[in-house]
Amino acid sequence: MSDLKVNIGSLELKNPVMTASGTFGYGLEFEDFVDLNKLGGFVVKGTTLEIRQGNKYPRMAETPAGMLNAVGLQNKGVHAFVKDILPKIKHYNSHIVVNVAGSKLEDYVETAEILNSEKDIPAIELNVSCPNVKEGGMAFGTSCPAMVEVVKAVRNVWDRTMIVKLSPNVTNITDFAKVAEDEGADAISLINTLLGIAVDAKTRKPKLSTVTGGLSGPAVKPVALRMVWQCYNAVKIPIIGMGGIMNTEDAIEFMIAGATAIQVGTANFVNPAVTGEIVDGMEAWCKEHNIAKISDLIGSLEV
Amino acid sequence: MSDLKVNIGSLELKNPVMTASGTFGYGLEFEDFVDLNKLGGFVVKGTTLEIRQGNKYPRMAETPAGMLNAVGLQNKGVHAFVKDILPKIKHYNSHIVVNVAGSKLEDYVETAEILNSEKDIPAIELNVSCPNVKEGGMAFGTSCPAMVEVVKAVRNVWDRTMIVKLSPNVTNITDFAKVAEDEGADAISLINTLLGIAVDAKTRKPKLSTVTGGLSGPAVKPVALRMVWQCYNAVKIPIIGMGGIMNTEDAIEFMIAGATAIQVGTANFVNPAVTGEIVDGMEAWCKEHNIAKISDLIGSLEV
Amino acid sequence: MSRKFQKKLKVLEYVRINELHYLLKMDTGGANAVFEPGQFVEVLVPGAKDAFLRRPISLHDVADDNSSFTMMIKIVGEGTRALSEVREGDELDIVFPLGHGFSINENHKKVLLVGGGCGVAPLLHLSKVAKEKGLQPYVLIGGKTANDILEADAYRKYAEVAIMTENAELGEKGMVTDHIWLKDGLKDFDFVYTCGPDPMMKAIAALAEEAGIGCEVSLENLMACGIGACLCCTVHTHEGNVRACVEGPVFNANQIIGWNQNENCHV
Amino acid sequence: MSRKFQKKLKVLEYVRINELHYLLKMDTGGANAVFEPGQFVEVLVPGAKDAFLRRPISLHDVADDNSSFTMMIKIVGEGTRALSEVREGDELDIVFPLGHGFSINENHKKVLLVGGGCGVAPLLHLSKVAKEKGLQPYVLIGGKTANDILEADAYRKYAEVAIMTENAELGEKGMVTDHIWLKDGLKDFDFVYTCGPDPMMKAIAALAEEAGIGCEVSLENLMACGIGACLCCTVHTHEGNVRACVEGPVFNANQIIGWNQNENCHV
Ligand SMILES: Cc1cc2nc3c(=O)[nH]c(=O)nc-3n(C[C@H](O)[C@H](O)[C@H](O)COP(=O)(O)OP(=O)(O)OC[C@H]3O[C@@H](n4cnc5c(N)ncnc54)[C@H](O)[C@@H]3O)c2cc1C
Ligand SMILES: Cc1cc2nc3c(=O)[nH]c(=O)nc-3n(C[C@H](O)[C@H](O)[C@H](O)COP(=O)(O)OP(=O)(O)OC[C@H]3O[C@@H](n4cnc5c(N)ncnc54)[C@H](O)[C@@H]3O)c2cc1C
Ligand SMILES: Cc1cc2nc3c(=O)[nH]c(=O)nc-3n(C[C@H](O)[C@H](O)[C@H](O)COP(=O)(O)O)c2cc1C
Ligand SMILES: Cc1cc2nc3c(=O)[nH]c(=O)nc-3n(C[C@H](O)[C@H](O)[C@H](O)COP(=O)(O)O)c2cc1C
Ligand code: FES
Ligand code: FES
Repeated sequence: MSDLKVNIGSLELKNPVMTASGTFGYGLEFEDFVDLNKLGGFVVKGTTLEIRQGNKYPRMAETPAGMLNAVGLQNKGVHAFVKDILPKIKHYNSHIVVNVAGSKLEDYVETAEILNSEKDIPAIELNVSCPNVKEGGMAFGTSCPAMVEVVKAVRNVWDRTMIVKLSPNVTNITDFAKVAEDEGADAISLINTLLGIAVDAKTRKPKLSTVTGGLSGPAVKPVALRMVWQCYNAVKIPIIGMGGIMNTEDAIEFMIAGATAIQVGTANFVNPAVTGEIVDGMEAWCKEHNIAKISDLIGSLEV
Repeated sequence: MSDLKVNIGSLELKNPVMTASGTFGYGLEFEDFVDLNKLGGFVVKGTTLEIRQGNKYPRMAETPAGMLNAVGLQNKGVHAFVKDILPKIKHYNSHIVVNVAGSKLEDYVETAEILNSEKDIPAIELNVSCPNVKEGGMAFGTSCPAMVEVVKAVRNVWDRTMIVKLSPNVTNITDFAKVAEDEGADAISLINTLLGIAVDAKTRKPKLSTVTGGLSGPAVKPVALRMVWQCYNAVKIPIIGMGGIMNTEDAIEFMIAGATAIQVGTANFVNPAVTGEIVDGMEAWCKEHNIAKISDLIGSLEV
Repeated sequence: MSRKFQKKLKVLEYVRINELHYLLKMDTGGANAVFEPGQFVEVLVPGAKDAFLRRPISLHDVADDNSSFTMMIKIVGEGTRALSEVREGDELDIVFPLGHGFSINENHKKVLLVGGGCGVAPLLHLSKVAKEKGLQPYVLIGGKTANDILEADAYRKYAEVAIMTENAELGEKGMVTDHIWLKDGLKDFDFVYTCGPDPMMKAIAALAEEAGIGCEVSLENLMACGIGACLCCTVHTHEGNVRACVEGPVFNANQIIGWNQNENCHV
Repeated sequence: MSRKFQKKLKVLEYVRINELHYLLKMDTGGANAVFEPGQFVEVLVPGAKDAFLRRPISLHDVADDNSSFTMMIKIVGEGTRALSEVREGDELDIVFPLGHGFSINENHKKVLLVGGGCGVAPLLHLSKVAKEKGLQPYVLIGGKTANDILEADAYRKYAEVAIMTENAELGEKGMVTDHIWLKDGLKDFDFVYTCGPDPMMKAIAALAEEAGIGCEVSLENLMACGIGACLCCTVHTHEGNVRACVEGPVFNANQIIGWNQNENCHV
């Protein structure tokens, strides 16, 4: 048995496999396909202070080796999450990470405060990179001064593990990684989706109600790997890598590029059992390649 | 017969179909597959002041619905281009555009000056967005002040049509589009490649000798369409759109998003006859959709 | 909710109906699944460069012992075209059964099922189950031409069947809403079920409301996951935005606020 | 340079050699093509999600009247696997013929052709043409096991054939460089041609230099376009960086500065 354990902040993950926010519901949707206790951790849908209905239909378009989404942070709000959903999922023997989003600085802070009083939530992932909301979201993740503010403010009210999720829609991702590190984040996760559009040539209409949406899936993998590698060389806090991971080999590539853990997003739609398969696959990979501790792979890219 | 003519600066293109720099050699390589006289224009490989050997092998890696390249501007230099290559291609009844690249401001200027004395070159495309060279290249295209300088300087010595080719590796592409417009560019072209890496999990080595390379092909189409649409709403000069165009429908999508002309890049590798097919396809498309002038499609996205 | 499965299922039978339509009969591979009429499955498309996500397809028919089910598919793009090239014996990776199907009220007597084009797909299983439960199903099928009227005979085992074509090639001339059952006779029915283009379903929902009877519609929103995780398939209802793939695809017509004018799919 | 074609070519014959290797015989579709030994073609892979670019494959054999050619392919990844599933009668989109092949000097008498694994592919056509031109070809084939020795009998029509396997399953035990022709007898030959793993070719080139005879090697650099447009396939030579797909894939061994240590492909 190889040792698959990795650490993110104060969390010890039994393996590096997590699920990406917005692609795994609240875990419950996958009970028939994956043993949730097997996962290193799972990140729930972006959670906001108030209930949000999200954007109008249509919210998605398939693209070459990927998809665009414009869900727009539909969720029932942090109170409903704590009251109705948390009790159903907190028994899982896998770390629950709440993805926290907002339109205003105060929303982030208040949401984090509410979550801070829930002892069953070991970590939050600060989503300053959602491209699908009119206000806030990506605006915090594409301007360093705005990001300083929000990370600092949330750090003040949240005393457990804090992950900051970065937007790839920037000139230099390492600037943002450093801001997160300097302001006290325990880890960064990347990438959120790339801003894109899809056009229906026949109707001359955009395929999404919001015109632009977020690109995910294998198409973005080279960009995601590049950013993980750049951040690995720029900061000391652990990196959670994601973007187009479809199988074990992809996941290993992210670890070699510098990720301590990985998240699986769009692949859950194509293969709902994929996260469990990657856990098994990592075990097999380590055995085949004589790797005693998977953490030895982190950032091992030979350049 | 629908009217396929479009204008870029002082060039009238017989149709919007051009080839993307670095993907079509000097046209000659495609003589057995496409009637070059049929194209709206063709852009030759990035040309620098001095001869360049480019980067070490390996220079490419296939990725999901795309590829990474790290050619690194291998070319024989502007003098050899003018002396040896231009005489072989200037007879084509299609506009030749020279893609101009450099490591220093002075290189761009000197190269443009040399080309300016060649009457058979109606346009240059200023490549401030090559991700594959250590110096210059993308550095000029990811910093507005640096771009101001290079566009201004070249504008001073080049008196025909000047296209500025933008890098997608920026937070806000419209800032760069506006700089190009303000400094006197006649058109902008976008997108150059997205910076990415590919990792060989087995050997733990990067797949490219330079570690990072430029991502192109259908994978990037949603990002390219988004940037074309953003720029269309930000500047008045014409836009030449590219990024993942594989067929007529893709090309039409770019025009609807705001492109006056389009360039075909990576698709030439998959289907060397593709540019000719898109010219025919546009004609057929216009007929089928009762479009008298293809220029009516430009920016017609109904949002 | 019943248990969902993800399995490689064997193609037992491939029947080409016409140039654009075909049937695929799948072995359920011993899965102990319970299939409701109106539910769907998500099919992974092998060998298609442009079909990255799974394709949602309705249960058209289900074997009495649940050992197989049939899909009726229309070729509209790369995914449905690639699926038309599978051969008997091939395996397809399928997630099943999904969604919330049609409700059947055993107190109802006469029920009307209206399908447009390939929208009839889920109505075969529905008419079979309705009949089994003692209801009297009537099936009304509409299309532009005779080629759009698919496997009408299959329904006659369970239901009285009427056909409308816009060019009068088959059945009566006109749209389904021109047929007497919908036009004047709707009050004779206890309930109406419909699946087809959104404008057709919307019109039928309005007629049902007028006649004072209940109406269920089956929507075909674009789906990324089909299992409730992505929130892409949203339907704007009086209860807020809900998921077509979990709370639907079948909805009570009067719940729906936002009709999508989905013209091109499945029909 | 001869004219290049892009055409949908019909698969005339599919032969499975063993678990990992197969032959595809393609009709040239009436193209008036001239094929040199050592040239290659670029095949578009149908129905493979992970094979976006064409795959370069050598000409293994060419019909006397140029009406067909054969490819010998090893399954190493998704593209070569998907191609192994085509059936006779299917069509493949192919660009052909490409590159600069082996040179044949009619003044040469005895020439040695050395292939490693699937690297023998281009050597069949070469030995045939060499024989036709009055040369005496000797073919030395090496591999790890008997399974790596592909279609050795085909060469016997044109050449004397020797086989080396590392596990001694077939022919003599050892690497090709252990065979007497290369080890001691190389000076009896006028020229040596080789195709296989880079380390093997490099070793043979060194032996040829020692023996004072010419040597041509066929490289398998990664290619994006295969027609000289992308500059991805670069080879570092004494004349600067040149394109494997146009100036090669066959090079005079002494021109090459940068050997790539390409171990895994084609062998
Ligand atoms: C719950 C459900 C049940 C379905 N049942 C069936 C069935 O039984 N038989 C059947 O043939 N089809 C059915 N469909 C529709 C089917 O899923 C689509 O036709 C299919 O996914 C198209 O895939 P494609 O790759 O062939 O076409 P694509 O290339 O993906 O699409 C072709 C065109 O159709 C449009 N399109 C694709 N899917 C949809 C959709 N769901 N809604 C609106 N437009 C769409 C695209 O935008 C595009 O314009 C069902 C859909 C849903 C959501
Ligand atoms: C001029 C030329 C002639 C060739 N002739 C033949 C032939 O006659 N028969 C034959 O079987 N193969 C031949 N090859 C090799 C063949 O092109 C590759 O094996 C094929 O492209 C692999 O495609 P794939 O999708 O199966 O594998 P992929 O999934 O693309 O690759 C599988 C593994 O092989 C490596 N690989 C793929 N292509 C190459 C390459 N060209 N060089 C080094 N590593 C590579 C990849 O990096 C990866 O590790 C030739 C190559 C060239 C350049
Ligand atoms: C449908 C959908 C919804 C998403 N919702 C969220 C979200 O609520 N919060 C968030 O931080 N990221 C969200 N994401 C982004 C993913 O978590 C992930 O960063 C991205 O999809 C890249 O990974 P992938 O390529 O593996 O999908 C969403 C992505 C998709 C496809
Ligand atoms: C192999 C290769 C070489 C390229 N060389 C150049 C170049 O010299 N100058 C340049 O401006 N762009 C260069 N590009 C970028 C293309 O011109 C184009 O901007 C990009 O590939 C996106 O278009 P595509 O997706 O259609 O390929 C190159 C691209 C590729 C794939
Ligand atoms: S399709 Fe994902 S929630 Fe319905
Ligand atoms: S493969 Fe493109 S130049 Fe050789």
